[in-house]
Amino acid sequence: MSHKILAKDKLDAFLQGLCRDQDLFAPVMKDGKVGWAPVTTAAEALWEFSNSELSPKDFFFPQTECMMRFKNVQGDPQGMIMQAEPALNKPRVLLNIRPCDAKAFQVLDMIFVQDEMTNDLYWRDKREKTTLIGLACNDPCPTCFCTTVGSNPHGTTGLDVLLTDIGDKLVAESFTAKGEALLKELPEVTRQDLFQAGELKKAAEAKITSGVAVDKINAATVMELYDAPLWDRVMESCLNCGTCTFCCPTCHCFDIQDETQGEAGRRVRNWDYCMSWLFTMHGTGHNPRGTKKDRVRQRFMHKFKYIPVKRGGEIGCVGCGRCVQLCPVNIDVRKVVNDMNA
Amino acid sequence: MTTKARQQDPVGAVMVVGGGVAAIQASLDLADTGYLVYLVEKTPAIGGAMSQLDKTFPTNDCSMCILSPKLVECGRHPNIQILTQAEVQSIEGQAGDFRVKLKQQARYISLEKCIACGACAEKCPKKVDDEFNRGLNKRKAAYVKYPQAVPLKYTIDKDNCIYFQKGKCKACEKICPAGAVEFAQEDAQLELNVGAVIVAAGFRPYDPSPFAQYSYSRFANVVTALEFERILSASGPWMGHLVRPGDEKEPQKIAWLQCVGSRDINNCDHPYCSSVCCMYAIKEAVIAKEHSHGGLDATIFFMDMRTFGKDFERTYEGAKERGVRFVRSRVHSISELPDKSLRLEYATEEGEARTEDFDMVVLSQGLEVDPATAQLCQDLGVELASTQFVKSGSFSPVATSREGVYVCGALAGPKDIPLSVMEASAAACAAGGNLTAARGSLVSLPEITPQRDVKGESPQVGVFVCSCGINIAGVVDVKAVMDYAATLPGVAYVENNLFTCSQDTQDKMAQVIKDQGLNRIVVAACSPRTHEPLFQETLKAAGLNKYLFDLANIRNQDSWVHANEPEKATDKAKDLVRMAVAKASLLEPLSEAKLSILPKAMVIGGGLSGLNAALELTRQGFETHMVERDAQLGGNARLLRVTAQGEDVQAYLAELIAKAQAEPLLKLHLDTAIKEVSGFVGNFKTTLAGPAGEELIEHGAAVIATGAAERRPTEYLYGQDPRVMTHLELDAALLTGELTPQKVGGAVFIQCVGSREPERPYCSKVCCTHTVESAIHLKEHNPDCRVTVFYRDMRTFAERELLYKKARELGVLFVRYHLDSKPQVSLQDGRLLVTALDPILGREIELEADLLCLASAIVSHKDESLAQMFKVPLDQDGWFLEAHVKLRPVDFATDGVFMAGLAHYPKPIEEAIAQAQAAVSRAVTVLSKTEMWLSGTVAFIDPKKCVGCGVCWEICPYQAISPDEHGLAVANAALCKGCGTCVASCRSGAPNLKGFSNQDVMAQITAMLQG
Amino acid sequence: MEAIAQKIREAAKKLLSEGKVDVVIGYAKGSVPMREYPYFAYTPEEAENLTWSSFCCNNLALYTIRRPGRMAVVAQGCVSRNLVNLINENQIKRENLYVIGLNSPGMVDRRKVQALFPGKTITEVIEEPEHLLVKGQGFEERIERKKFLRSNCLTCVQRNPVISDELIGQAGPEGHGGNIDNVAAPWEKLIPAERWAEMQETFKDCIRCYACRDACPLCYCYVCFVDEAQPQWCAKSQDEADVMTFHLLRAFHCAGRCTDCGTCESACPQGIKMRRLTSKIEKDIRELYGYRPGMEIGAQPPMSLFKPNDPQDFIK
Amino acid sequence: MTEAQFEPRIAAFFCNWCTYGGADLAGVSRLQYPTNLRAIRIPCTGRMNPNFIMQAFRQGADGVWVSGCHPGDCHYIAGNLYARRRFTVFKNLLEYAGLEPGRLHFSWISSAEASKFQQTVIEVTDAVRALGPAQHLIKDIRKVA
Repeated sequence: MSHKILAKDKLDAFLQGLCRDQDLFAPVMKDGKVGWAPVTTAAEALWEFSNSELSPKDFFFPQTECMMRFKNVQGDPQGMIMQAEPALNKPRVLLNIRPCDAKAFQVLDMIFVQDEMTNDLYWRDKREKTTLIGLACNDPCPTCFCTTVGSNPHGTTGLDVLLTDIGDKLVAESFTAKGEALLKELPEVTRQDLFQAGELKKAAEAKITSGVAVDKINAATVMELYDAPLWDRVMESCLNCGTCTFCCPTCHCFDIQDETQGEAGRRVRNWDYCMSWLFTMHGTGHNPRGTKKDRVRQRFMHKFKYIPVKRGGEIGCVGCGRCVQLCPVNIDVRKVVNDMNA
Repeated sequence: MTTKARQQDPVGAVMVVGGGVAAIQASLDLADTGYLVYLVEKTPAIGGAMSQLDKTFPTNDCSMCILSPKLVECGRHPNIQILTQAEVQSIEGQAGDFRVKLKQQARYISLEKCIACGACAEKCPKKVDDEFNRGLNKRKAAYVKYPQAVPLKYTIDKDNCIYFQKGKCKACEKICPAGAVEFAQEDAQLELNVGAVIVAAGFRPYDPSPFAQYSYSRFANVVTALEFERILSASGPWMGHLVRPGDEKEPQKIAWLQCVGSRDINNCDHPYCSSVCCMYAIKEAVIAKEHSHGGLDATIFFMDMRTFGKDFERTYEGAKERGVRFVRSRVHSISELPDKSLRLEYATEEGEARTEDFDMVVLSQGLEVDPATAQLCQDLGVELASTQFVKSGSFSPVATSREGVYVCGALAGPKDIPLSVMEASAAACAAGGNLTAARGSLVSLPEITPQRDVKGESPQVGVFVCSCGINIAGVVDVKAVMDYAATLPGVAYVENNLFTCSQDTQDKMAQVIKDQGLNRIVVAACSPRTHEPLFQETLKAAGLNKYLFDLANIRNQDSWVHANEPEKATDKAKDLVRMAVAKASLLEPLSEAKLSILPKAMVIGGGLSGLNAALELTRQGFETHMVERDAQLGGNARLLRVTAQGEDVQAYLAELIAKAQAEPLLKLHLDTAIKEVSGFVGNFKTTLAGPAGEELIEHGAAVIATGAAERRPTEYLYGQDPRVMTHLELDAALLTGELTPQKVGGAVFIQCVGSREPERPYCSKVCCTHTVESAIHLKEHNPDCRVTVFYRDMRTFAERELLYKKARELGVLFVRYHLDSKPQVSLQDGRLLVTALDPILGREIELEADLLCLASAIVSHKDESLAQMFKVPLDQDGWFLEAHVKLRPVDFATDGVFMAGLAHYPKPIEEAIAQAQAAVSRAVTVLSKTEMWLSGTVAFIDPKKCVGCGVCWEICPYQAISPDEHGLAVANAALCKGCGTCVASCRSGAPNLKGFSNQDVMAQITAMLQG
Repeated sequence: MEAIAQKIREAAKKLLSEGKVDVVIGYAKGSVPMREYPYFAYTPEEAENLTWSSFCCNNLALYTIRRPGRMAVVAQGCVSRNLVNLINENQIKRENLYVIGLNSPGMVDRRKVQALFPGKTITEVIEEPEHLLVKGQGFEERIERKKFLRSNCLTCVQRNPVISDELIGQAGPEGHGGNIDNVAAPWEKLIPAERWAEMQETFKDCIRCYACRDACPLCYCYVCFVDEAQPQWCAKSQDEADVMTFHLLRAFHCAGRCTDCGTCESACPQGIKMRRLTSKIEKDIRELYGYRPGMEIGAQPPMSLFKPNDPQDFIK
Repeated sequence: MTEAQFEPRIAAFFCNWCTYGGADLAGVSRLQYPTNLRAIRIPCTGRMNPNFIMQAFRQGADGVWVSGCHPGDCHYIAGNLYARRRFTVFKNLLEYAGLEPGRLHFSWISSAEASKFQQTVIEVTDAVRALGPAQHLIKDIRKVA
C-alpha cells in the first residue's frame, strides 16, 4: 500500500496518536530481559533488540483465560446462568513486533479460525481489535532461521505496518487499511530511503546462516518420519518440560478446566503442552503418548509434518529461535529437523 | 423357650438378672462368647442407675452418651433376649442345668406393634410421679421409661391406669396409630432352662426420709444426689438448667452432705461406706459450677474424702482448684428459712460451732440393697453378708454361696461403674467357664444382611439431624439445619429425630434407607467417637456398607460449646452437615479383611492376677503361655498375709501355683523376658528370652498383668532403723514369725507415705485397709499393744469400713495429719519416737514405737518397652491406660490385648482377681471366634504412583508396608491400623487412607470454606 | 578445562570399549554459547563428543533414574550427592553405577554473563584458566570466571564427589569462598509483608513450564502433586495462588533431600531464583536436624525420622 | 469490614484420639468457646498432609489449626512425632514466604484436656482475628481474571 517516513524525532507524536483511543504495547527492557509492556513514549520502547524472550502470543491467547462464569444453583434467578466474559473493551496496538511473531499469528489464525464450527471467538475478538506494527530485523540472531521456514527478517505477513530502521528515521510501510490509516499523516518516503531499507533487508537475510531443510520431510510419509530412529536420541536428554512450548509463538494447545468455588465457578483455559504426560492422559488411564519419545516426537512432527499436511504446506514454525535459546538441555530444533530431513 | 439338655452336657444359656450396666456387660460378654443370654429386667427398660446419671466421674463423660451404645448393642444382639417387667420366682436344679421360673407382667402394649410415637402418652389423662426423674416431675400412666430406653416401647402402668382402676378410658387404645394397645394382655409365667445365673440386680439409693435432722421430706430444697443428677441432666425435668425444686430458681450456693446412709448405724443400719459418694459429690459440685451462671458456691461436708480410684485424687485436687470448698464436718441439723433456703449448723474441725445458709442441700445418699432383691437372693439360696450385700470370697469374687449362681455389680458391695463392669465381665467369665462344653450350642449365627452394591449409583445421601432431646435442639435450629441439608447436592432424604441413637429410630433408619434407596448416610448428632459404630450397625442392617457413613458432630462440638450463640451455632451446624455430606458423597464401600484367630493366649506376669487369668483361660480350653520375669510365681502376693476378709493368702497362693504347675494347657516361662512382639489381634508373635534362649510364641490374645511394686520409702528413717518397715515387710515378718504381736508394745502406722503427694498425686487404695487389718491383728493378739495410726483420710471403702470400726472398737488410736505437718520420726538413745500434731487436741503428741509401719505407695513399673511392644499406652503415673475408663476397664485400644491387676492401678486382691477374670472374659470374646473382620480403614498404595522411595515403609509405625518384588510399596491390611502417616509422608501421592482419603479431606476443606 | 574434558573422554572411551558400562552420561557442547547439554555416549566414538566446561549446569543424576543397564556418570560434587540420594531412595543401584568423579570448578551463570551485555547477542565464549573470553557481534570482553559463578556454586561445600569409581584429575579444594549461612533464606530478616512482596516479585514471571521440577533429580514422581486430578491440589492457571502453591509444595517435597545443585535455576527459562525459597528449607534441615543431604550412603533422611526431643517451641 | 466485625474462618484438623476427644470433652463439660472454627477429624496428626494446610489457606481460611496427641501419647505410637518435623519445616516455610505468624497454629491436646482445648480455641481465634482477613495464597476465582 503506502510507504511513509517516520522520523525518529517524530516518534513521540506518532505514538501519542496511537495511544489516543488504543492501548499501546511494545518490547521493553525489564530486569535485563526483553518483555512486552504498555508504553506511551518512544523512549520506553526498545528499538534495538533481538526479540522478546517469550512470544507475544499471550496478547491473543493468554496463558490463563477465563472463558465464562457460571453459578450452579437451581431456583436462584442468578443460578444456572452461564455468563460470557466481556470482550476486549479497547483496541490495541503492538508496536515493534518482529515479523516472525506476526507471521506466527497468521499460522495460528488458520487454527483458531477455520470455519463456522472452529471459530475461536476469544482469539478472534482480540485479533480483530489489535493493530500490529512490525519492526524489521536488521540484526538477526545466530539462532534465527526464519528464512528457511517461509518467513523473513523483514517479512510483512500478518502485519498492518512494518517499520524499518534506516538510521535517524524509519521507513513505514502499510499493508492493510488499518495500517494505511495510521500512516496517513506521515510524509512520503524517498527512493533513497526505500533503497536503504532494501539493502538492510538483504543484509539481514545474509546474516541468517543456520536453517532447516524440509524437502525430504515433505516427501516422506508420516509413518516413515514417525518410525525414524532419530527420536531415540532426540528424546534422551529432554526433560519433558514446557519451556519450548510456552516460549513458542505458534504452540497453541490448551486445557479447559472448570474452577469452582462453592456454587459459582469459571471455565478457564490454560496453556497446555504436549511434552506433559498429562496432556494426552485419558480418563481410563490409557495414555496414547505414554513415553517421553512419543511426546518429544509429537512436537516436531506437529510443526513440520502434520500442520504442513493439513494447512497446504504451511510450516508450524516461524524460525524465531526462542526454543533454541531457552531449552534447558539445548535440544536444537534446527538439528532435529535437519535430522528428520536426512 | 426351653431346651432339653442331656444329663451330662450343661445348658449353653445364661440368665442375667438385672438390667443395669453390670447386667448389660455380662450379657454382652456371654453373648459374644457363644452363649444364649436371657436378660431379666424388672422395669420396662434396661439401663439401670447409670441411665439416670448425668455425668460419670472422673472423666465427666456424659453417662447416657456412653451407655446408650451399649444399650442398643444389647437390644439388637442376636444372642440376647431381653425380658422386661419380669422377675425371677425360683431356681431349681443345679449348676449347668437350672430351671428358672419367671413372672412377666403384661405390658398392655405390643412390643411388636409399638412404634414409640408417644401418642398414647400424650393422650393419657393420668399423671403420676416420674420415677426415672425421681418424682421431680410427672409422667403419664402410658409411658416410656426414658427417651433412649431399650426396648423403646411404651408401657401401661396398670396400677395408675384409669381404665384398669375405674373400668373406662382407653384413650390410648383409640389414639394409637399402630393398634399396639392390648388391654387383654395377661401376666405370663415362664420357665427357662439355663446353665448358669448371674445376679446383677444392683442397688437402691438410700432413702433419707427417715433421717430426721436433714428434713429431706419436709424441705423442698433438700434433694438427694440422684435427684440432683436428674436436675443436672439435659434430659431431666428442667432440661439441665440448674434450679432448685422449691421455686425453680437458680441456686447460688449449694451444700453436699456426705455419708447420708453410709458409715452410719444410728439413723440406719449401714456400717459400710458406699464407696462412690465422695467422687459423685465432687463431680456434681464441679458440673453444677459449670452449669451455674453466676459462679456457684459449692461446699462439700465430709468425714473422710475417699478418692481412692484411678485419677480420683486428681479430680479431688482439681475440684479444689476450681473453687469447690471442702469442709471436714458432719452437719448436725438443717432448718428452712422463709425464702426456702436452708440453714446448716455444724462444728468445724477445731470444734467451733458454725451456722451457714445455703440455697440448696444435696444429700449424698449411700447405696443399699433393695429388700426385695435381698429377699430374691435368699429365695435363690444366695447367702448375704450382714450388710445385705451378696457374700463372696476374696478369691472367688463373683461366686455366690450357690454353685452356678454368680453375682456382680453393686449387689456384691457398693462400687462404681468400672468396677461393676469389670465384675460383670468376671461373672461372665466364671459363668461361661463352666459351660464351655455347650458354647455355641444355643446361639444362631448372626444373620448377615446381604450388602447392596452401590457401584455406579450417584450419591443418594440421607441426612438424619438429631435433636438429642434439647441437647442440640435447645441451641441449634434443627429445623433450619434440616431444611438446609435438603438443598445440598446429593441429598435425597432428610429427617429430624428426637434421639437418633434410640433403637426405634435406628430401626426406622434402616427401613428408610431401604425404602428410599439411600446409599450414603449422614447423621448430624454427637461424636463419632462414641456413636459411629452404632450407626454403622444400622447401615449394615439396612444392607448398606457401613463405611458409607459420616457423622457431623453438632452437639459436643457445637450446641454444647456455643450455648449462648444459637445463630452462630446453627450456622456452624449447617457447615458441619455440608462438610459431612461432601465427604459422605465421596465415600466408597470398604471391605474388611478376614483374620483367622489363633486360640492361644499369653499372660504376662505370674502374680495373683496373672495366675488367675491363666488358669481361667486354660479352664475354658485355651492353651496359655505364662511369662514371668522372676524365677518363681506369685508376685507381691508372696508377701501378703491375709485379705481384708481375713482369708489366708499363702494357702491360697500355694494352691494356685500347684494348679498352675499341674495344668497341661498352661506353659510356664519363668525367668523370662519379652523381647519382641509383632503381629496383631488373633496373630501375635512374641519372642521370649528365657534361660533356654529365645523362643517364638504365637498367640491370639494377651493379658498384661505385670503388677506394680511397693515403693521403698526414703522418709521416716526407713532403712536406718529395723523397726521401720513397710506393709509388705511387716506381713512377711508376721508370716515368718520374725515379728510377733506379743513383742510389740507400741505400734505406729503412718499412712500416705509417698501417695497423694505432688510427685505421686494418687491414692494407693489398699494401704488404709492394710493398716487397719494389721492394727487389728496386733490388737487381737496383744490387746495391750498401743496402736496409733497417723492418717490423712481413712479410706476403708465399702465393707472395709467395718474393719475400721472394729479397729476403733479395739482401741486403735487414729490421728489425722495434714500434708504440711507430717509426723516426725526420730531416734533418741535407741528409742524410736514419732511426734505429730493432734488436730483435735490441738497439741503435739509424742509416741514411742517398737514398730513403725509405713503405708508406702504402690508404684507402677512404668514399663514403657512392654507398652510399646504391644502398642498400648501408659498414663502419666505409668499405669496401663484402659480403652475407656468407665466402660472398657480391662480392654486396651489395641485389639487383642487386655490387662489385669496392679498394672492397671493399685487394688485389693478380690478386685485383682475379678479383673483377671474380666480380662479373660474379654480375651475369650476374641479367642472363641475362629475368625474376625478387620477395619476397612486401612492404607492402600497405588502401584502406578509409587516410585519405591521407601519413605512409607521406613516410617510405618506398624511395619505394615514393605516393598514388593518390583521395589514398590505394598500395604498389609492386617497390620495396618489406619493412622495414615504413610499417606502424609509420600510425595508421590501413592498411598491413600480408605475412609480418610485425600479426596475426602479435600472435599471437607472445600465444603468448609466455600459453602 | 579442556585437559579435564580430554580425561573424561579417555575414561569414557575405556569404559565403553571394555564393555564395563552401556552408556556414559556426560556433557556435550551446546549449539548456543554457555549451554552444554546432557549427552549419552554409547560408543567410544560418541565419547569424543563429551566435554567439560564452565557451563555444565544440568544435574546428570536425573538421567540415571529408572535407567536400565550399567551406566557411568560424570559427577562433580553436587551430582554425586544426588546419586547418593537416589541410591538411598532406592532409585538406582550402586552396582549399576560407575561414577566418573571430578572436582567441580564451579559453574558459570550464563545470565550473569549476559547481563553484562544487555540486548546484545553473545556468539562465543572461550574458556581460559581463570577467565572467560566473551565474544559477540561487535564486542569482545575478557571476564574473571570466579565473579560469574552460579550463586549455589559460590557457597558450595562439596565440590569433590562424595562417591566415585574413578577420579578425573585431582581432588580439588572445597568451597568457593561463599558461606551458605550468610545467603540462605535471605528473607528471614524481613517482616511478613515484605517477605510476601519478595515472594511475589520472585515468582511473578513463572510460566509454570516446570523446567525447574523436570530438571531436578529429586522430582522423579510419576505423578507430581501439581498434576494430580483427584484431588486437584492446584489449578493449572497462572493465578498467583496456583503459582505459589506449586513452588511452596515443591520446595517442601525437597526438604532434607535438596543438595543445592542449582539445576532448577539454571533450567528456568525465566531466570527465577527459586533457591531463595529452597534455601530456607535446607537451612532449617541443617540447623534443626543437623543433616546435609546426599553425603552418605545409607543415611536416614531427616523427614522419615524423629527424635523424642525434636524442637517444638511453636506447638502449644 | 472493620476489625471489630471481622469473624475469621479457622480450619481445624484434629486427631481422632486426643484432640478430637478433648473437643468432645469440652462439649461434655459445656466449656464455651468462639464459633469460628470448623474441625475435620483425621485419624492421627501423622495423617496430616501439610498440603491440607496449604489447601485450607488456598480456599480462604483465615487461620489453620492442627492439633493432636502429646508426644508419647500417639495412638499410633509415633505418628505425631513424624508430623512434628513436617509441621516444623512447613510452618517455617510458609511463614518465611510471608504468611503472618499467628495464622497457622499447632497444639498437643489430650482427650482429657477439655479446658486446654477451650483455652487454645480462644487463643487461636484471638490471634487470627487480630490479623484480619487472610490475604495470601487464596485462590479466589471471583477476584482473578
